[in-house]
Amino acid sequence: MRDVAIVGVGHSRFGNRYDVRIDELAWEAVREALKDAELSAKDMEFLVVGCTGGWSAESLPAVICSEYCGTLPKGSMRVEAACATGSAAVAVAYNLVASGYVDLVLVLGVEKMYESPGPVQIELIGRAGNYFWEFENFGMTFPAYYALHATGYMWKHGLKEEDLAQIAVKNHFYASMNPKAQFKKKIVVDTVMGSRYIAWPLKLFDCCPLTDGSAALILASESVARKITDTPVWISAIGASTGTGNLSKRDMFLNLEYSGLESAVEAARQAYKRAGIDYNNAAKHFDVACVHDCFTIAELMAYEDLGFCKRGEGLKLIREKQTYNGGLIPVNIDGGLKAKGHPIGATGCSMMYSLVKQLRQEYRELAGREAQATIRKGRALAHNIGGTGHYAYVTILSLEKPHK
Amino acid sequence: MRDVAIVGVGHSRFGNRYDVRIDELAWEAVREALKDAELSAKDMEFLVVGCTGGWSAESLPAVICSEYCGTLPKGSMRVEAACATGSAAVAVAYNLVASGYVDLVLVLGVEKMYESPGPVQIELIGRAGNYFWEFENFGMTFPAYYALHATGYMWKHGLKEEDLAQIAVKNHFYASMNPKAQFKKKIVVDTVMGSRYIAWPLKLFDCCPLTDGSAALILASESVARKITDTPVWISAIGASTGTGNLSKRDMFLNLEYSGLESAVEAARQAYKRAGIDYNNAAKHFDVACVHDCFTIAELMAYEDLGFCKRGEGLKLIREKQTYNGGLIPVNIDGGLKAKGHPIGATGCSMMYSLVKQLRQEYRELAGREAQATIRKGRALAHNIGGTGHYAYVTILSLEKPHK
Amino acid sequence: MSDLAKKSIKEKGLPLIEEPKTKLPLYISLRELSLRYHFGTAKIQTFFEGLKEGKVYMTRCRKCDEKFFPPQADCPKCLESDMEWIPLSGEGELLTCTMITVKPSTFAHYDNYIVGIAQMKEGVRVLAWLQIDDPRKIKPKMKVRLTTVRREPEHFITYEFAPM
Amino acid sequence: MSDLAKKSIKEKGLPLIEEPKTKLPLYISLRELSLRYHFGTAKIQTFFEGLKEGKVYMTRCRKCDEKFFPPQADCPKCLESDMEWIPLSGEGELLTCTMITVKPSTFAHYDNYIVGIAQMKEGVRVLAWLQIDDPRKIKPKMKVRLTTVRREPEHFITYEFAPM
Ligand SMILES: [Zn+2]
Ligand SMILES: [Zn+2]
Repeated sequence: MRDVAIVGVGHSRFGNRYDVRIDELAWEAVREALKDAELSAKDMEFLVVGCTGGWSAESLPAVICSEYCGTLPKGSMRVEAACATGSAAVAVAYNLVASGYVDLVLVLGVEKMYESPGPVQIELIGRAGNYFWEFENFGMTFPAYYALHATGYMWKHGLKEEDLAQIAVKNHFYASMNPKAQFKKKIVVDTVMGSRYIAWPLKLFDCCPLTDGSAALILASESVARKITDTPVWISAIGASTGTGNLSKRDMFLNLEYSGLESAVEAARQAYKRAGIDYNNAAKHFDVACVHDCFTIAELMAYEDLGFCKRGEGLKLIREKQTYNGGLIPVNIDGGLKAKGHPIGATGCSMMYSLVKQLRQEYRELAGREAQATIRKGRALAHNIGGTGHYAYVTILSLEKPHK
Repeated sequence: MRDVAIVGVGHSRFGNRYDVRIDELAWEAVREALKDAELSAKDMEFLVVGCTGGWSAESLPAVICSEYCGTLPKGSMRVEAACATGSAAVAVAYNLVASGYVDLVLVLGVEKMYESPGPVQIELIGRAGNYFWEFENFGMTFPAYYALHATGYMWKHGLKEEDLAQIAVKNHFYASMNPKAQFKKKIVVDTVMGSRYIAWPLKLFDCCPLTDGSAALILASESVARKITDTPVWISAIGASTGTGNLSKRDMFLNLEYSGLESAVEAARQAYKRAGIDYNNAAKHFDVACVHDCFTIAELMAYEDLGFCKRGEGLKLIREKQTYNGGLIPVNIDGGLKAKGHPIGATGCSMMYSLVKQLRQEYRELAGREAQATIRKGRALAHNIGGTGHYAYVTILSLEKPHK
Repeated sequence: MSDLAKKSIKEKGLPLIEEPKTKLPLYISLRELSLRYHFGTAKIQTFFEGLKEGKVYMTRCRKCDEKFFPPQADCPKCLESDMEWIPLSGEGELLTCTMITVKPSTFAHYDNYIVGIAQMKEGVRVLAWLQIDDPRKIKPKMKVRLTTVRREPEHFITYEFAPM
Repeated sequence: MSDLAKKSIKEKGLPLIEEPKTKLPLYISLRELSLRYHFGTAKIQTFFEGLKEGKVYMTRCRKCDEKFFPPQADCPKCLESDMEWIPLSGEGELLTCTMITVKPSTFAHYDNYIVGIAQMKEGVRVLAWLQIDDPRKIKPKMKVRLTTVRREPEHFITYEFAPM
């Protein structure tokens, strides 16, 4: 297995991007990544596009973006793993390089959600479970799927709505420093508690927004990476797992004293095994993490699924502010999906963008000193979930080359 | 780069499959592939699903099919490259194994088009060009895109509608022997010539049908393949290329004495280079080929794009029946998209299914002696196009291990 | 064609509006696409026949004993398709629930609804609406009964939980 | 809810119909989804302003001279976004065409239409409808003129070819 490094990263501004079409939005991230790596579009040997679509008109986004970004006639494809689409695209690109098939791959995560009205976006996301047995007759929504987990957690571990609010407060705090983020205002617990219910017990401020955005990464083989940059960020390991379409079939979530996502645990275990990391002491191995906080409850579950703490002790991490910068492990100090925004197919790539900037210690230039993690271990983690654990991808980035 | 072999194949019956839902349809192919390889679903380490969707309700088909087919909790993703989706899924799986990431990957191509009415399917396919500049105001359809190529070819090389009809006659002839095919009746030139225009100069019988279907492949690393089978079919090389979203930007098609798909030429050149095959004499290297005949004109262009003959001489191959079994190179002797059917995301995998059966000399058991190619060179080719050359994937299969 | 687009064409010749918040120009597509799916139910037709008789069926693999709800006709565990159809007794225990207040557009005409997952006596779990007069009465592990009901205003048959 | 589903619920309690050809049972979804997209045009707004004045614009990169139709605001070749907007003269040569007789459902209300691609004098190519009284008059490389027109019955402005 050849080693693979990220040698260029780019990121659009996230938000309601009525000012651009999907290809123009893609270009913002691709242009920045090309400039970062000092490469041209013609240097790319393959383009992997993460895009979920449905809300946007272009049904061949990989083609439309290939053309606009100038990578033609190189090969391309679109990859989808619901909200983990960006990480799945990275996994594809990683293996295209690791295998020796090509040396330079452009990964683009892009989503233009605001080509449809908000209610249509909400309906489309709600349909992304098991359509026939969950949506057609029971009208599940995406917040509702996570609300089922929140209720389960409350019933088992005495979780309070105020605890969840703390997660939102943290992520808005960091988003306020991130110039690429959708939300720029800090909030307090009362902001969350006073917001209306979307799917009880989750309220508006427990939920990530609907977002347009793009993020791009350039992946290179070792020999090529060495020519491009002095600070390659290596992909150390990837873990991937799939959960049942039907939430009612999730054994661990429903049977045990447990409220996590089984697929996330499996993906983390895979990635840790590949990287030689002890699951039970995982937080100590990372300088910073981006976890999938599409809802506040999702971030809480991630702490436990990733082995940052024991089952039921995620609450403690929140209450003690251990996931702020300077704590046990800084989590989502770029604002997370919750406040940076969640353009479905771009989110995984956006996580990698933040982590690469953090590991290179360039994040301070982007967002200020307070949001730059201290880099001691040279390792960072991205935890990207599709649906409600329908997909789970865990990616470990490292300043140290994986294979000696 | 590790060598990768196909060690199991399965295929559903193609057609209007109102009798099954998408997961049940997927299972037909997966079950057959597992039986073929004498493996269980739990042995699979990753599931790559090729599915284009839009016409079917399940928006996370990879998850729904993972669950139904029993591959959970293994990692999965969905891959899309329009009508080349199946081949793109194979390319992803190939690299997952070639890199050393995993040893056994299940590739599933599946499409359930008849969950929407025919006119909706037609509209959705028509939108898969450049939506804003080709569909919104000009109402392009998929036959219309290929009709632009047919007209171009007629104007340059004196192609006649009767010539195209010959291709339909050949492919229906072979479909009549294939028990998995959608159409079972042989036709004659007059059947085609008497059918109504869909997009002039293409008529109903120049067009492939709308189809439900699935096909599955199991890919394995060399060491694992040796344990499973005595007749591994190796993936010798893959070429991939992307064309412009806008047909009006295709330089070669529109500027030169040329009517092919630039991306197909590029993909073929890449694959041939990797496999050490001379482009100008390509037909001699293969025992059999499946090419992308979504329309009769597409098969004609494929002959030239693949280097089976010179530019403008594809006509001669047709008129001399050189692509029947026993000719210069047997093409689409499984019926092709044209008559076997074209379940968008399954087509690439279906091509590989036919070619693996051919190379193993098992195709005769399926479809009879007349449809079994003579295997002398031990090499076969799949040419799978997405859109109108928006994507091109060329895959070469071989009985000989690629790396000595 | 939406009224907004129509009005804009009349005024400016193009379906181009000003996005209300940002004042940015937006081109409104004139090509509205309606998607209404249909599903082949042949392999699980017993389930729907059951609904008409007031029964909710699960399946059990006769070869390997694997149980399925939602019911399915094929068993990926043993590769066989020999299923026994078993009607659920209806006795269950509530494992989790939520009340949906922001609804998909195709559910906007219903009152806010509660969705729960319950563990059924037969070993499978079921997701369905829970009918309860006061949500504050919902308790962890409360006993619920699964029955077939008519959903109004469409009046179609489906299944639902109610407190025991 | 489609009439078919409604009728079936009334008769059988479920939106389950018999597929006409195969007689297989089909469950008709009650959740119809309507998709109508809108596009931000801010970066190419000049194009739409041009349409209103009877002009069809292309763009040209001021730095590297690359020409674009459809017009775009960014140049992937030199990574700059400094574009000159150039109105097309309208003179072109037909490279290929087709007549569409099986139309998408959102185009069903138009007569059969001819779509062509022409090489324009300025070096770009354009895809658009070709208005011609008799399709038999179409000849390879025939001269065509690109102009803005009103598309009926919607009466919106677009562009079209006509023989010169
Ligand atoms: Zn069984
Ligand atoms: Zn330029």
